[in-house]
Amino acid sequence: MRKKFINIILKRSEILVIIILIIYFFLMGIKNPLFVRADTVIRILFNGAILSIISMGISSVIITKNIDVSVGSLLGLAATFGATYLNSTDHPSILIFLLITLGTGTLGGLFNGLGVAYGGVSSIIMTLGTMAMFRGILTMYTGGSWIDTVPEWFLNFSRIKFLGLYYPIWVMIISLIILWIFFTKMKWGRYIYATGNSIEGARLIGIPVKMVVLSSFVISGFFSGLAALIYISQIGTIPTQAGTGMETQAIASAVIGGVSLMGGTGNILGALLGALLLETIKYSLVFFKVPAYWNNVISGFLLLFIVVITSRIQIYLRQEKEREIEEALRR
Amino acid sequence: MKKLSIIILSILLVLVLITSINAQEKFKIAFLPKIIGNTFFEVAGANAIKMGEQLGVDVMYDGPTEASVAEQVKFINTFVNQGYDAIVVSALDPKGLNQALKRAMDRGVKIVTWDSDVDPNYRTFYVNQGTPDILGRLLVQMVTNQLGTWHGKLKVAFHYSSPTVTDQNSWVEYAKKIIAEEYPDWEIVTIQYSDMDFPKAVSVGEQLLKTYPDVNAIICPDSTAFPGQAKAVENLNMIGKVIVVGFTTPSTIKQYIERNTVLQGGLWDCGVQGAAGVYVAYQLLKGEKIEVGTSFEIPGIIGEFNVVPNKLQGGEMYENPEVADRTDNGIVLLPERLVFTRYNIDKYNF
Amino acid sequence: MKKHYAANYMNEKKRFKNLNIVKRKLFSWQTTLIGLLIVEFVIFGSLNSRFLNIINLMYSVGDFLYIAIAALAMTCIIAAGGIDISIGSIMGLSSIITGFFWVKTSNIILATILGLISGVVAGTLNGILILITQVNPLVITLGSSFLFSGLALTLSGFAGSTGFEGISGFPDSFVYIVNGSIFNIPNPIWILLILTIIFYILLHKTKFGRYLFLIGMNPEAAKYTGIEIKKLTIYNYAISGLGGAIAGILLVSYFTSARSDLGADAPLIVITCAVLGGASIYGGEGSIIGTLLASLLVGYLKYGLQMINITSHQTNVFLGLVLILTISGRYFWDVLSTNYKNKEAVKRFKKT
Amino acid sequence: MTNKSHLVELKNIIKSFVGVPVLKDISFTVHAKTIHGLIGGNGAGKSTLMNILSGVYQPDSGEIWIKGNKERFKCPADAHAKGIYLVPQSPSIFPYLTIEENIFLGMNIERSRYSEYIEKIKNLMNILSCDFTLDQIGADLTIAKKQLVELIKGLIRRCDVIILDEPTSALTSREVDALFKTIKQLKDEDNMGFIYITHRLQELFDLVDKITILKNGEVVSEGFIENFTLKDIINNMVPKISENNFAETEINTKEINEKEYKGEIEKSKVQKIINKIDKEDNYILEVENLAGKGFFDVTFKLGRGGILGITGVVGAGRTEFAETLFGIRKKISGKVLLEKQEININNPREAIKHGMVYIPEDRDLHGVFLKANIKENISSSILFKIFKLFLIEKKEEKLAKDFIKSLNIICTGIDQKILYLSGGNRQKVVLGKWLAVTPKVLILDEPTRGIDANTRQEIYTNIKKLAKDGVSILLISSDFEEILTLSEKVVVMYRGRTITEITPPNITLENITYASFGFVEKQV
Repeated sequence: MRKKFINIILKRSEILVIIILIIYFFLMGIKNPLFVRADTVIRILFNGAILSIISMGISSVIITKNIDVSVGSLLGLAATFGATYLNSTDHPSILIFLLITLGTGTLGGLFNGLGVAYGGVSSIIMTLGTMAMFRGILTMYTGGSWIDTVPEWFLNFSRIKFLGLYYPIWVMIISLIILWIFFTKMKWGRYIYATGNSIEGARLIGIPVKMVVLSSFVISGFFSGLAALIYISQIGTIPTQAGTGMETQAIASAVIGGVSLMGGTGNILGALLGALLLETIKYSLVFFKVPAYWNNVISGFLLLFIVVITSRIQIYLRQEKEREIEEALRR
Repeated sequence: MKKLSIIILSILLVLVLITSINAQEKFKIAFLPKIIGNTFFEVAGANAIKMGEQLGVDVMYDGPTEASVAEQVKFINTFVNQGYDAIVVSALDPKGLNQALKRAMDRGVKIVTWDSDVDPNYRTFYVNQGTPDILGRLLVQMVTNQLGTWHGKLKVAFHYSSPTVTDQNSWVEYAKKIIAEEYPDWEIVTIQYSDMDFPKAVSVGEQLLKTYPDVNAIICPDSTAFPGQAKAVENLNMIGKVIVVGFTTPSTIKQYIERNTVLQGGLWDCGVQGAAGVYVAYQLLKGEKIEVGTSFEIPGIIGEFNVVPNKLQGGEMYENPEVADRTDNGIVLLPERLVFTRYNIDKYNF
Repeated sequence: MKKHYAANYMNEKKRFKNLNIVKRKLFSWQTTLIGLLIVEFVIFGSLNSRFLNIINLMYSVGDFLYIAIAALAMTCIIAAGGIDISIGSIMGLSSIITGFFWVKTSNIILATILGLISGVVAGTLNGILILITQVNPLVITLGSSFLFSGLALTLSGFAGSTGFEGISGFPDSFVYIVNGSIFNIPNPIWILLILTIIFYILLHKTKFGRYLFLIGMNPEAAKYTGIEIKKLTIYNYAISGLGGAIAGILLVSYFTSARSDLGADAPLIVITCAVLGGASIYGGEGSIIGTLLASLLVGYLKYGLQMINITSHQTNVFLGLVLILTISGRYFWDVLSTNYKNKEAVKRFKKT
Repeated sequence: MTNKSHLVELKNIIKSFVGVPVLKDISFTVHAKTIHGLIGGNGAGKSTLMNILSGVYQPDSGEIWIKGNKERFKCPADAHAKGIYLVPQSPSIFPYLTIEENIFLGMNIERSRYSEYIEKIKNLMNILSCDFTLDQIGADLTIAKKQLVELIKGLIRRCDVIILDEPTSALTSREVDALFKTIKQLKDEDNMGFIYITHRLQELFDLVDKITILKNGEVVSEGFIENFTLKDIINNMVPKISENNFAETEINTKEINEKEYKGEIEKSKVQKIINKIDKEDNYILEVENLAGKGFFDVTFKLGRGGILGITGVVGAGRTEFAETLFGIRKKISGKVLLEKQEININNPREAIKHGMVYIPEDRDLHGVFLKANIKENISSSILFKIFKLFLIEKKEEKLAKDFIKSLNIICTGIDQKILYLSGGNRQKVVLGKWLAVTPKVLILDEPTRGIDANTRQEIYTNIKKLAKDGVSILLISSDFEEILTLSEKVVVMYRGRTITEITPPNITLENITYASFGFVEKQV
């Protein structure tokens, strides 16, 4: 029983995140009962949809042992292009809108991927460069002003409920399912893991590693575009700084959820839960009812504390497992 | 490497051809915002450039992409090195620019501030949207306007960008003072910050409403916090249950006014402010006197600009006897502050 | 026949050796950076003659001094396979602590020392957390950056009514540190020069620096070689914290105002400088001279673009493009030159 | 010219790295139903040639013909499509994928035939007596098991030509036998061709049909195995140039003693060893009932200047024990006495200070810094001893030069990166790195794994010389021949315990084999 438990948690690190989430809600409930309500959970899911989608997308890059810090800028760029189109005509076509928003994301990802896979630029440099470029293109395009209006009918999209959940939450869930199938059941998903595990090994067994790396950036870019879609309908105003700082949060979410920056391991559900954990912390700060200039201290402390706790538990469990094996051998 | 340098060279040449308009013997004025890519500053910048054309001077609008004092100092230094005759700046830090401005003044560059001021010793005039007293009162007034004849207990919260932002802080300080003195029944329940981050403003706004469910009015003197708080009210379906007022551009708040989430929002005409900044700098360059205690008009702009002594702004920096009552160094007040409602919002296009 | 072969082999060996030396001297990344710097000066100089004003060029070092200093410290971290996102927050924290104790004690030397100590403490905390959690430093330092910047903000509120908006009123001697000059050369240049030499010796000429490289290349092998990774990692992050603190305090001196958000924009540009200077994000590579050159390159590039009236939006696109093209060009150049050499070898071989 | 029965024909291949020629006009043909041995010394170009055949590298000049058609391989996938598969020397099993996923990765098979393949894999696993399951993840396997998986990966793909690069270096003799049987069976049944690269030259006579010998990027000899004797092969492989250049070095390839190859120990030598062991008092290292992770009870005594072999099958806990002794892992119980003093070692630094060093099994991962140069590698172990704060370049360079010379490391200079050295030379660098600290006790873990015969002999000679100079050596190896060749006393481990100690004249292949499978009573 105990052994099984250890094995499960070690294999599925996201379970630990769920446990922490539950404990966090419990402790917050003691601190401020107003926090623990079904509505809060829905608000967290709703507000966290953007970050979760980005961090799921970025995971595909991290699994290949690369990194993508341009996702925040790309989100801003895609949202700007999409919203500009919505405002440009009286009867915008949904199809063209999707094409523009998702297409911007995908093309941005493609550019990153080409640079990394075929241009010999390490991913951190490439995406640092495109991060500045995308943001620059955005501000040049808008001339620096915000996009303040989005057609009312489109704003209402984010308020559409289906089975009690808002549509951004459904987009998040469907993305999760699609990516889950992609990564666990499909050949190409395996290739992404294999490439992250060992790029040389993957090449040797005939995996087209350059294409795999390229595709992972395209996926990340596509999901930035998808997040931009939600951003437009959920926020309704696209400032030129849209998405700033999203990249570090997305990377942190993925890592908290068990996606290793050393590549080849971790899964999409973990990344999603990691993002939700971050969002939960962000969404609980006001509930502490302390002077707000303490909030950054609290969130930094909580993040570090959770990282320390999870890693210590993992290390402990791994040792326990080794001990079990030891005992089995002794017998 | 050769190839690369050719590429760099050609790109540069193209960019230079596009951007550099080289005019001789005109005054060159640099118009420096806190941050570029924000509607408020872009509108001011556009009007500043327009005023430049009207006056026949070159106006350069550029500034940092991140709200960083270091970046702003860099800009001031470069403008000085480029040989600009005057710099019109909205300071990110009341003291952080001192050394850079001092160096500029030593080189004969005229300094005018607008929107956010620096130590009066390091500039000549400050084109002010209104003293903290005026703007703090405006914030409170926008709340009382919506109360009608009702008097009694009221729970108020503040939500703005960050305690490090000087002007927003000063307005909030005065608003608090006014509340304490004139509305003793009101209670300030919390002050929250959202760091000029839109999603964060929405999230903080929602949390504020949920943590303090009985809050009656939220005052948001920040261009991001204001629409963010309005969005939060809509997200939680609390339209009409809570008063949201604040400062932001009319285009940003328009949609919320249309949906009745927000009834009143305030600002001053930042375009006029930008234009006035350039105008004042131009007058200084021409050597024409602007004297404290007088007033002047700017062609094409309605209203009178009063020039008042520094001490009116209040605070240690302004009450310093060296600058408090000088006649050649003071504050230029904008003629009017604006309050947007659903009836007049369509008049403003910024 | 066999003797002939042996001679041939030796010749090839020699040729290879010579080739290596020439290659290292002529085509090293640092030489490329110097070349780029020259190209930059030539282009900007021809577009705007004011750019080459030597006094302006010297004074503008002060504008990116803090980036360069942090990049030097970051090079040590990256060489050892780590990363420190919190270096910007450490700048803010140390500047506030300096300001806070200046306000409270009116002793600027004490305040400065406490500011430096706070940086070391913050860095040490990073190091300890990275060791006990075994989590990637990116995540740890991201978390600690929130913590440090939050602490700085909170602390600045305790320094007086306007503390949040910046603590000022520093004595002239302190302001002089960055704003003064010695022998007509502005102090930032002296400071950068001295710190570069110190970091150069630290990373390239001491046992400590060598250990950092070895850890960065292969931490497992380092463990098997008896290198005390834990101790060195903590020292390394402490040094990085100290670097951040120095940069932060110099910013205070430069602006004459201590703010909690000083340096908040630094981390990415600092990492860019270190990596452009030749440090490998996967550890084991890095060069102090390269980082210095890259910092100058990026700093003057921004300055120059501004001088020729290119706006910040365009500068961003341009900077990104230059970064990508430089690195990609380096890669393709390597590939092409290797191919060329191999072709030559085939020719040589077919001749004999 | 070309013939359909020629599965693979490489014509006039030339390949250089950074302008240094590695393959000089090589032509090489593999026929169907043939096992073709490809041998050659360090840096002879075997691996490069096979990497070209399998699409990893592209030749600078020359042609590849497959079954009579000219082909160009841009990447390994192209080679796979034409029926060529390379089983690499160092296994590249993906640590976070299951074994099943690992095996199927990169294969294109229909879902309906999936179970059929699973059946085949299980069959192969049975034949090779694998003790792992398909749903374990790669990270759980030891290096030997990973190699078995690599083999299965190769064998399951019905290719025309399978290249086996040193497949037996981590296998036990029983597994080797099974492997050979399988290969021969496949060759006959499926018309396959094999290219077999090995450093264990005796294997050739049991397995291959033809051999090709490479030296310095050229084919020096080719033909049916029947026409060769072991001596011929070795003579062909020895690079003569070393005589000119390294005549002054003490340790020289000339010392190769062919008799040692056959594992025979001269009688006079045995007598000498017995004499040495008799000096009871002279123990330098005594280990009593040591237990730790992966081993439970290890006891032995190592004499000063002696060579003690520790062997056993894979999984016996040898490496775990050695790492504990060196302070990398924590001990649970037991005593370690160094020069009669009980010592407690908690980390490698302490072990080094006590004069005990360990040359790890996984050379590239634990032994060397691939991105560093020779100088930096050699000095890495001793920096803390010879430098206070600042590095003194001259001192460091001299150290490196001394060891390059005395160990005959073939390189372009002290600044060459380890990455560009062959496996054998890397191992010499590791050896140099540890000899630099002038150890009292040298623990060697699989010192010659994946190393060609020449370098292996050099290393053997070095080991013997070191022992003669008074360094006590703990030799851990799964290569029984190696144990036989070098050891003066053998301790056999079985399931985490030392179960027996074999002393001359009982050190025979038979005794060691029996003991390592737990049959102690067979030993007389």
